[in-house]
Amino acid sequence: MDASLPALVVVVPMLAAILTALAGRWWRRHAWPVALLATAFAAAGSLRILWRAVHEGVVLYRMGGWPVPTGIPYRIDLLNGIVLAMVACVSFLSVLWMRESVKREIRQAGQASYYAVVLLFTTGFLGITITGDVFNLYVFLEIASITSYVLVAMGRRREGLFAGYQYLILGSIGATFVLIGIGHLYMATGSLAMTDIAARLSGALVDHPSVVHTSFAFITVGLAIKMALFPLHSWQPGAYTYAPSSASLLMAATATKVAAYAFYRFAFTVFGTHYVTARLPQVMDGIMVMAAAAMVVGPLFAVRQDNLKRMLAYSSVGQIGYVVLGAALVNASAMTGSIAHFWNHAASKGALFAVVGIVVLRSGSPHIDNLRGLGRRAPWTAAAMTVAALSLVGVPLTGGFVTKYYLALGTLETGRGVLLAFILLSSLLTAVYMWRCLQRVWFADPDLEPAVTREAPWTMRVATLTFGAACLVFGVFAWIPVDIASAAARALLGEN
Amino acid sequence: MLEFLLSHYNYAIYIALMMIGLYAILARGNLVKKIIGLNILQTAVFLFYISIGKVDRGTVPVIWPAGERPPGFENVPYENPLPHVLMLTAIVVGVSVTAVALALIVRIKAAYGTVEEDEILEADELRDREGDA
Amino acid sequence: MMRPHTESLVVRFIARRSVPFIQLFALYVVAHGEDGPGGGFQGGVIFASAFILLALTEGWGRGRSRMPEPVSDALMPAGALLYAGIGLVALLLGGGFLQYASLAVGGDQHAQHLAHHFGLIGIEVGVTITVAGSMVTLFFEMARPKHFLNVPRRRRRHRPDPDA
Amino acid sequence: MILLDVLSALGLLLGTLILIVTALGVVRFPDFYSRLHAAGKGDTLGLAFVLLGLVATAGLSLVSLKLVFIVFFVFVLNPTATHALARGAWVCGVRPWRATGEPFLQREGQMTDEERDEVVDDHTGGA
Repeated sequence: MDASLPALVVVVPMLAAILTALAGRWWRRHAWPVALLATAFAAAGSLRILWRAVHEGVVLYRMGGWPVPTGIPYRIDLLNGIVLAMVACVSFLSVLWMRESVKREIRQAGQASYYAVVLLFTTGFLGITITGDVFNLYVFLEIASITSYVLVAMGRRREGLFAGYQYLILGSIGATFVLIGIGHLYMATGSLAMTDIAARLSGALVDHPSVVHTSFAFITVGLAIKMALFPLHSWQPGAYTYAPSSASLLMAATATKVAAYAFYRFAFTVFGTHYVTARLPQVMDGIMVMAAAAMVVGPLFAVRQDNLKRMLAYSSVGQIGYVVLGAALVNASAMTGSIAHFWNHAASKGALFAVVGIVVLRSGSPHIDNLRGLGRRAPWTAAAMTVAALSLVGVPLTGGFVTKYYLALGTLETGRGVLLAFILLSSLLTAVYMWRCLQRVWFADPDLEPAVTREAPWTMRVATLTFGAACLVFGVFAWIPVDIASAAARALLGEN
Repeated sequence: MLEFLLSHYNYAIYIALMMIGLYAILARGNLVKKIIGLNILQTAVFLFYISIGKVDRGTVPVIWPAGERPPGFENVPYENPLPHVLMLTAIVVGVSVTAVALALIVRIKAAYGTVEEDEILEADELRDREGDA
Repeated sequence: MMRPHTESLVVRFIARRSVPFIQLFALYVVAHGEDGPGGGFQGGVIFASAFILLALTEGWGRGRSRMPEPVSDALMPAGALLYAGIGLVALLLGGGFLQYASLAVGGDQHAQHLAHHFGLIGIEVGVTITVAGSMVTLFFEMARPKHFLNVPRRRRRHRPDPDA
Repeated sequence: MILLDVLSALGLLLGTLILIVTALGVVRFPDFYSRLHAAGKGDTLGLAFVLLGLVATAGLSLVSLKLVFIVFFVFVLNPTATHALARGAWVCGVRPWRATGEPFLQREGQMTDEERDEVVDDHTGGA
């Protein structure tokens, strides 16, 4: 059982998705418990795998028992483990959260299929994270993408249909680019297993350097679309705004960051640190500029939004900049900050979207004025929101501060102090739009009747508070994520 | 230069197809035509993969039982079957994406009454303005 | 509403007679998938095309009645279940996921070889069922005529006069 | 043996010739019906000749049996499909081309333009 856990973590949600799709027609009400159990298993299993990765270094599993270059290996090191645990735990909390929201937002006949799609979505992202085979990664990337198009389009407003379509077009172009890149990689090295490619790449670089460069270019651009890096982010605000609240929560907390993980994996494991630093320093500089621009432009757009979902979507555009910046700097401290941000951003954005979902459930619209008086009528929800907002801004004792501290350290160590200004400006702008929310939550005119009149149902409250508590835990007990993240960063960079 | 192009014509074709596909996606306002462009783009990738699996004078990658190799096939190399298998998967993925896209278009047509991008955007803008008022 | 049965007797006769041949050919393609061109995906598509042909010639409703919605809806996950189930059983019997040989617990090498074959064929059948179900669903959902039910024959829809 | 080779070569040549003529017809004929006429007839016969030529090469074997099956099905199904297409076009009101350019008015069994609009709307789930 323990040995085949890597396979089970992916297979169990997939099997649950099939079962909900099959039986959901007759036993509609059992879809939620099945989804909850499956994601709980995935969460527990992925934490166990992370535990093993921390102690053993690398957890390896061979699909169908085939040896590595022939078959598909599942390979989990610290970086995988972190992202895997993030995806699985967020999925579990989201499914826990979404019961009431789905009842309200999805038509009754579609609810079972909705849970099936959510489970497949989870399967896709778990698969991207866990696999050690580049083509398998592409297949899971497409599973995850197709399910997210469907999730976006399942919203109640017709704008969701078109947002889903636009996401589909851009997402498919991105995935196709990744596929082309993988093709060039296969052409240059003749292998698909990540470690195998890495071993053969130095030879390929001597024989066909241009093929390898083309491959890197295609994969980088493809994944940049998938992770909504600044100039390529146009699909994201529409998709997050018009998706059902539960889908927004799930996607905002996982989707783009898993694409960012795939970029880490390709850049540092497959192509190798030496390749990106010695052969392509300008490219990494370019990515750094994009990340820095994203950090400022995302919040800049977010400040002007009155629709909370759209505001948080633009905020995500900014936050992915933090995740990518660490990779672009190729520095252990900065990368520690970025890898820790996988967890910190999942916690804070998860909490914020959970709160917005509660506001939508209780008041019917995600307009910012519906937050008025939330602090009086729903103190627990408001507290979670406050902690998450502080973490997003980067106040000490919250997770966001840890990220920004290590990123700042990294910029200074690499002699790029200018970036510090970008980090500070980004935090300032984040503080502005988060203050717009918090001011309405706590300091609204007491004469106005609040749009949200009572607390959320307990399932929602538990999940929201867990997200909020995670923001605090990662800030107060900062050594837990930082130790793992810095070990992962040093392993990626080949420093020990 | 010409010799290089002639010996690498498969790449030229795949790049041309890719550009046609991307152009169709970007320049066409009709949602269905965009999907056709996407399919052309994907087909370009299939062609690319299959062409890199081609071995000069290669034969079918079939393991013959010992001593049963047909005459003329004793010492020939065989084609690399792996890219074909990968493309089988990619084709299935492409079909799924197309299916989802067409399903979305059917719903869009029902909701907006049109499949032209500019008309949809116009309708959305109109509704936004009415919502503000 | 269009007149439901515009197809001529010839077309309907030929289409109905060719359905069993198409289905037989689909099974042939599936069975060949293990050691030749063919396989579950292709077989599934061919199998589904038989139902699509019926719908094209006999009208949407009579085509759908041969493969009712609950059936095709159940077929899609059922095939996937067969696939994942075989993989999971192999895993629970002590092998890896999809390691078919471990389906023959305690068997000799010959039994393992056989188990490998049967596992592979089982997977192919699962793929066939899923693909056939998906294709049929896709066609019938896309081609569903508006107001399919309860529309009198040759009803003229009221259209407001644009000049009025 | 030589006779079979000659037969096969003849079949292949004749078949490809007919297929080329078919392609030419599809490109050059003026309207739907005449193009269908070229495609339906030429395709069936050309394909049959090519396949029969291949049968002559393969001799008495399983491959030949399969080829004969294909010829049989092509002979039955191609005309049926052509018939269905032509009839569908006629019912939907596609008017044949006239060299003199005089209009071909609606005939019995054809839809009027309004009826055709309705059908199109029904199939696209129109507004």
